[in-house]
Amino acid sequence: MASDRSLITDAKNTWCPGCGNFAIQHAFVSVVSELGKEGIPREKMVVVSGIGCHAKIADYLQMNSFYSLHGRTIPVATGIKMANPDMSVICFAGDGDLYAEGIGHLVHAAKRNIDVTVICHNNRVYGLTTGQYTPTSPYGFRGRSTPRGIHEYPLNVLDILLSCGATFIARGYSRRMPLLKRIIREAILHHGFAHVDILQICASFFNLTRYYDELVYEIPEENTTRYDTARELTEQWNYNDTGRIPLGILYKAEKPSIPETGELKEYDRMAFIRSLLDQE
Amino acid sequence: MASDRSLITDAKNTWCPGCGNFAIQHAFVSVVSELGKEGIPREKMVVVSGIGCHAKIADYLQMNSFYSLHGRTIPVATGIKMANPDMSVICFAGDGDLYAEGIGHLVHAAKRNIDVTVICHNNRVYGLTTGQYTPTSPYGFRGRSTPRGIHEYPLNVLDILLSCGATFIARGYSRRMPLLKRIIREAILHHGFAHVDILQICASFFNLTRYYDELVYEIPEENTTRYDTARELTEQWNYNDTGRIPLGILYKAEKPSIPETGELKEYDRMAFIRSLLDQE
Amino acid sequence: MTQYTVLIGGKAGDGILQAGKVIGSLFAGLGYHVYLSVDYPSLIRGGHNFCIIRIATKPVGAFNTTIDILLALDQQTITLHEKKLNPGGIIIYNSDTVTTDGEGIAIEPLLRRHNGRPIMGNTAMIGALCGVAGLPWSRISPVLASQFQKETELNLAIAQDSCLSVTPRLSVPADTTMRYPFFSGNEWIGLGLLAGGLDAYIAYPMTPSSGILHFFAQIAEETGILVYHPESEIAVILMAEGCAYAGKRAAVGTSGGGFCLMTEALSCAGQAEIPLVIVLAQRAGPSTGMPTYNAQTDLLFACYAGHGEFPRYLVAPATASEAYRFSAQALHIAWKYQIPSIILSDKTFSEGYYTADSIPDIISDIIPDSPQIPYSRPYERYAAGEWGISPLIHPPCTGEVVKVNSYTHDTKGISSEEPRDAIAGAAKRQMKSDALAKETDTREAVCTSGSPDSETALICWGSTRGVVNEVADALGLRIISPVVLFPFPKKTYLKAIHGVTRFILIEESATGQLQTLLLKEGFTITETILSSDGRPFPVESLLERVREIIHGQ
Amino acid sequence: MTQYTVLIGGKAGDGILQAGKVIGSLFAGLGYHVYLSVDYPSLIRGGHNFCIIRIATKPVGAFNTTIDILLALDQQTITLHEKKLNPGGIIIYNSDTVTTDGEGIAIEPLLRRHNGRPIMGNTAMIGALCGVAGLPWSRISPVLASQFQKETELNLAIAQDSCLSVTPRLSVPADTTMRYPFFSGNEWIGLGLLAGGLDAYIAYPMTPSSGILHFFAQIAEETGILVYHPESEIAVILMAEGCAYAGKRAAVGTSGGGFCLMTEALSCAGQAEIPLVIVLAQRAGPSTGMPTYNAQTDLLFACYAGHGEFPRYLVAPATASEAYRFSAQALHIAWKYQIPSIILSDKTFSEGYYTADSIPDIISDIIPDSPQIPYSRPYERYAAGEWGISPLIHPPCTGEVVKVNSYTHDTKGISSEEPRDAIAGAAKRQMKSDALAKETDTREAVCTSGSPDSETALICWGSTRGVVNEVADALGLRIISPVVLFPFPKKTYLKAIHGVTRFILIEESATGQLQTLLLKEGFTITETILSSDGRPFPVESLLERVREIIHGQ
Ligand SMILES: Cc1ncc(C[n+]2csc(CCOP(=O)(O)OP(=O)(O)O)c2C)c(N)n1
Ligand SMILES: Cc1ncc(C[n+]2csc(CCOP(=O)(O)OP(=O)(O)O)c2C)c(N)n1
Ligand code: SF4
Ligand code: SF4
Ligand SMILES: [Mg+2]
Ligand SMILES: [Mg+2]
Repeated sequence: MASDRSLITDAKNTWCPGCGNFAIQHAFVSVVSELGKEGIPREKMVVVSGIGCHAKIADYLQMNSFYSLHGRTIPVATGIKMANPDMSVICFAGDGDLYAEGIGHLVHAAKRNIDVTVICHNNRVYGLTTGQYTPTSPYGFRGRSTPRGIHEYPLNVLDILLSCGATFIARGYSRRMPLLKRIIREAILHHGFAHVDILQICASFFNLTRYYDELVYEIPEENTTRYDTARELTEQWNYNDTGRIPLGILYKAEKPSIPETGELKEYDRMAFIRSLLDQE
Repeated sequence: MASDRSLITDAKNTWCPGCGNFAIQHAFVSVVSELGKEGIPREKMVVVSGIGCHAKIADYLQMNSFYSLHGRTIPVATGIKMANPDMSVICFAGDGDLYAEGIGHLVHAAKRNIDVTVICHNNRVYGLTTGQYTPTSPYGFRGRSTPRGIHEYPLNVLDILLSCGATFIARGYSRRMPLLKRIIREAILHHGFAHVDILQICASFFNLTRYYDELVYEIPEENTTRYDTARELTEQWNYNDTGRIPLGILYKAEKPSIPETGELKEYDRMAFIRSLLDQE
Repeated sequence: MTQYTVLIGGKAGDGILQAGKVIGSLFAGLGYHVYLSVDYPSLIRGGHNFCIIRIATKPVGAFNTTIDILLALDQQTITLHEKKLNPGGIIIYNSDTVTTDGEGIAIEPLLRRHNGRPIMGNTAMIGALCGVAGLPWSRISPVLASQFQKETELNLAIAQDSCLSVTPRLSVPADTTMRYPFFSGNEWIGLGLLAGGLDAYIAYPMTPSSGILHFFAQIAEETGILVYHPESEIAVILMAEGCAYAGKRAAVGTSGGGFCLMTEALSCAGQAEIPLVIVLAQRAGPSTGMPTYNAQTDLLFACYAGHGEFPRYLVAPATASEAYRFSAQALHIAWKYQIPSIILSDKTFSEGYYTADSIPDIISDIIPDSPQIPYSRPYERYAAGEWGISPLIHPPCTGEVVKVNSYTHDTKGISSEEPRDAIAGAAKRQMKSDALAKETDTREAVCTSGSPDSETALICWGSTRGVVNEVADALGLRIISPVVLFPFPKKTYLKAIHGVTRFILIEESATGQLQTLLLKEGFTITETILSSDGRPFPVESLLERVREIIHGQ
Repeated sequence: MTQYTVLIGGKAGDGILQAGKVIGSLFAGLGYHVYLSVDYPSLIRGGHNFCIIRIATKPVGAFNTTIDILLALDQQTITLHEKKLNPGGIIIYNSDTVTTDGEGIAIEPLLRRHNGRPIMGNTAMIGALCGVAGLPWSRISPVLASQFQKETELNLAIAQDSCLSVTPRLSVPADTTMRYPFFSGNEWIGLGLLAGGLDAYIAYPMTPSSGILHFFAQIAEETGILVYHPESEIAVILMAEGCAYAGKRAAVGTSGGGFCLMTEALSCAGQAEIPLVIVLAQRAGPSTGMPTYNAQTDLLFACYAGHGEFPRYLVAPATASEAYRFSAQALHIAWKYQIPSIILSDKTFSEGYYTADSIPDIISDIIPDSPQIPYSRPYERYAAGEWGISPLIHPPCTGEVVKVNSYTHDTKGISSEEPRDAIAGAAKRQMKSDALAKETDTREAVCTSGSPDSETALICWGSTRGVVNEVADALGLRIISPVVLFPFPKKTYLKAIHGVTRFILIEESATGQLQTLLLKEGFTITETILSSDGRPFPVESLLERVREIIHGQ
């Protein structure tokens, strides 16, 4: 399916040739057009982005957007959702952005099961600042801040999110388009906090195409509601070793989520204030 | 064993009567005296505290201390340890301090397996700011910022830490003194990141004495090195329901840790600078 | 002016503040102006807490070094405060635990008689106070009843018993039908925000701002205000910006350390033109400092916080009605100009309690109809507009997209590195700054009082106005006290200083920060009276220092 | 002065900056003063990047609107820059892909002959430049050799081939034996910190400060510097404070947004008296703004950042040797006074490359022996000391404890809410501020140049000095440019302005921030030339604007 051009602005796209961000944008645009046909109008969606290569997607999408700060997609999205529970709010975040600077917000978003979707363009490198290690770079990664290699293991972010109480956990890969569309769609439709970690090729600083192509596999669609299966899946690959890499929706559950859309009441503010001022 | 008075300053102690912090301080002081006799002098220890009731321990201990900021024990401790790997660095943090404001540092400390010890006075409430909910308060908790009860489940912090790669995970209880001493001691001696979560009674805002007394049990000392046993233990109690609450060292493992104490080299800085300035 | 000063003291956990509030409300309900100052260290039980309640027949906002009635719940209160007692002053004390002279109440047996709980000892003390003051029980019982919303009967019975058991020593008049609303500075700010149309209040607890969070949490259900306390101050401010983007008027509150963490997002609000109100309640710093004590040391930080240049509106109310008016105004201005507003408070003001003599009519006086600016289609979030203000709409809006951006951007909100867009953005911000400066330089922006002909003016801002008022009255001096601090209300200030030759700045800081702002505008300060002990000036001490300066030269 | 301007342009990813650096180093190695300015948008591949290399026989720190030699790697470079070519200027271009007139190099076949990789097209262009400039191969080959540390032979062969294939059109003299060190502003700051005794550099990447992180990461092994890049700027600064506590001299670097996040800990350093150096490299804001473009809009924020009041040392170097000297000095002052120092840079300075004509001898000139102040036992971290400076020791120290504290504290470092301790703390900070102001108000604190008798002075700070220098020279004006900005070097500045009646402030901001600082000290500005497009002024444009002002009135 060709991209819906009406969802694309005329901003000049400045991603590198071969960058995995193109695929993410393409998949998302397809999902938005599809959902549009199914009755979720694009006006009711807001895109929130961080700062990094990934975040440029806010400029490219002809949609409501809040191009925020490095690491801060989640609180912005949470504020939007709390203010207007009718909106679908989708965060596009980077791995530096979300797992380094913004990790605290991520843990708490999962905890409160806020009904927003987070899509992490996990290229496992700081792209826009020209190639430093991130929390998901493998042991030994040599970047501009660590020319002799890092002595740290990566964070297994999906495993952490499972522990934090996230109710939708998925992994995609920028070179598996049909799956990408499916999980993004499901994530947006999920009621509660949905996290999609996308293994995204960075053509300029960390091109793992061959490694991923060899190791990824798609898990069957069923069984994603079992916690212990989910744990097995998140533990299967630790972002470091060369185990097989499960792709798909690794976990999906129901849990009370905020905000709960309550009934709309009418409040007479000034009468309330007057009563306070008289009463005391 | 009576407390070693030489480890206590003459600062007036202002914890409430019945506060669990007294037990934590007592246990720690015992361990420090003990370790002193075994050849780890108190001068080589530094206490780092956050801000909250818990943090007053920095004033009360006649030891090196850095009374830092709300939520920031870990980066301070990390800096100290990196600067001088010879020092034992112990953080005293609060649950608001560590699991709300400072959660990002905690995740990354576990990731890098920095060789510091974190002791969380987990009273599951903001004590010093008079009783608001924290990330470990149970569902429905009514505090001053949530008089009608919270609609969020608590974070299972030990389960998260296991996912983050922590190599020492323990749970204590302020009313189980011998265990408290043992785990604090082991945590300090552990090479790598050690986390001790202490269920601490807050006499003024959240007194869970009866609840804990009924549910806690001590796990056997063996078997703490198995990851899957650890996972079972961290999952056994989720900080919310009334399952049994395992106390003790839930996990212990070996992993490369930073900083690695390398050989000490002599560097001729000025010669290096001169060579750069001439060469270019 | 008729006036009484009551001091009540005891340990943290004894309910001293609650008792002080009841006493204050009681007298406010009897038609008195009341000011209550609370002094407590940063701990939960023990230590020493006290409230000073100033009761007067004209507005008050400061306390004296001397007191008329001392209510002692413990011996330490006697030790620390007895010496402040005026000749003829009276001590009311818990005779179970305190030894001194005066009106002793055997609280324990009294409570036992009524089956009361220990904390109700306060009720007994309050009853005794009423008795000693010579207030008729018939007059006070309805006022007290409205104070004890739980276990009303029991509390009234205890108070009455205690009231009737003591000898009346004063005869405090209670014959007016006036009653003044009596709230903390934090609550007055909250009320102003509420009246100004607030939709959401988001905060992380931090003394002395937490009172606002607790206030809104209490009234959330009745008012439909969204109240949330998230994981950190960084989350707080960005959630508020998310709310604003979605069309809800949000405010946040914090103190210095939390404000630091908000500065990155403050700058974001400047670039992305997100409206926002921040209550910054100062306390003694730097850093953790003395969390429960006062300072006025964040003025310049508030003026210049955040990287880059962008307009902001900064106000420091000093009275109940100013807090009410300017909090509503801060919200209004933030939304009108799509900028951040900062309400600068301090410990003394935030946690002090004040009666308001007049309540401005927010809706008509302060918030004029601001008709929705019409926009042309397709909507452009940053389209050029009068005074640099773009039409503001919120998603969802059929057929339109609303793009906000922390990068330099074009009118559509798309990032740009083109010189022309950078210049246009800076010009837009400058136009807004200019219009804002013009609009906010009004009569109310600078409070003037005291003797209008005096050539010596006491210059102050924020909570110190309360004490400066009394000093100026005593010495026949003028007071000039800007409420709007940024953009500085130059014209009004210039008018206010007409005829003044001597400018004495009174500020609770070590450097005199207002002086820097004034110098920037071409105004001067001739002398400064500064303080850095965290305690508000008692009237007499400041009087002394001003006298020294005036007579010393 | 003899001078040449070379512009090299192409796409991001073509290695334009690397090529520019080699060209700059080459001429620096031949005894020329060189300045290199780099212009690139915030993207990784494509777009348009260019370097302007100014080569001269006297110090330079700005570029012209016109160029002498244009090196075009793509057609867009011709389109955008051809018009800047001086009469007689030469275009050297890749004739495989670019059509224009001038010296075309068929890069692809040339590389094929040598079995070179595509990126070595740059080497061919550089070789051609040398050939066109008429530089003898024998003279340039050793200088080039030192530039190509990898695949040296191959690069030299390509350069030589290309050099000899073109017609010499100029005869640039290359007969000196001088050679100037040539580094970026970021590297000069790094070198200064290194010379000043730095032990640790901690940073989170952020343009335009990241160059310092990369510099230290590269030399960590050879110098024993601890280099670490943690999860956030908040972690960065607190790790640095941990290091300082443990006795290691640490510096951090960031830009505006990251600096915001550091302000809470900055205030902590103020209260706890933790020494610390922050490099704050400004860029166009507010907020994310234009990350790769310039601004001088964080001056007042840097002066007042952090809640509460505490001393700080703020310097803005404008030349290679100032960066070297004052970075060492910032470290020295921070440790001597146990305060934070801020080195205020900007995109233009941090990412521009500069030759240094003189290298101050750090050890003897700047950092006098500061003997360890003796302490009495038991050690008290905040014991009273001369000028408010306490003896500083680090753990482990047998028999002593070292307690630092973000709360108001007593001399031992234990929290206190006593008025006397609060007053003592404020007085200690004031004493340090006063001593600091005195010590740092030296001749070097304000750079003066241009015509010493001119009654008109151009006032500037930071990177704009480079261009202001040339304008002042052209018009016979005076330049006054403070390097130390806080505490403001009042005495030296006063001396510098002797005889000046007209003060023209040149600043890349919309509000003229230095003016506020000057007004505070009682100095004035008569006119301002401001800019907010993010681009440094070319010499001619500024000249024009200054001329307009001078002749226009
Ligand atoms: C507070 C703050 N710190 C640092 C930066 C600089 N910065 C911009 S993008 C970026 C890294 C982006 O990496 P990532 O989030 O992985 O995104 P990618 O570019 O790889 O898509 C950084 C550190 C910033 N903008 N704000
Ligand atoms: C940045 C910042 N935000 C808020 C505060 C106010 N504050 C002080 S203590 C505290 C809560 C402490 O709770 P916790 O960490 O659980 O410690 P406890 O008092 O329960 O031991 C807060 C919010 C602060 N000091 N700094
Ligand atoms: S640097 Fe990497 S992530 Fe960024 S645009 Fe290029 S390929 Fe994509
Ligand atoms: S409030 Fe709670 S945690 Fe704080 S001192 Fe009192 S009992 Fe302990
Ligand atoms: Mg990335
Ligand atoms: Mg707690």
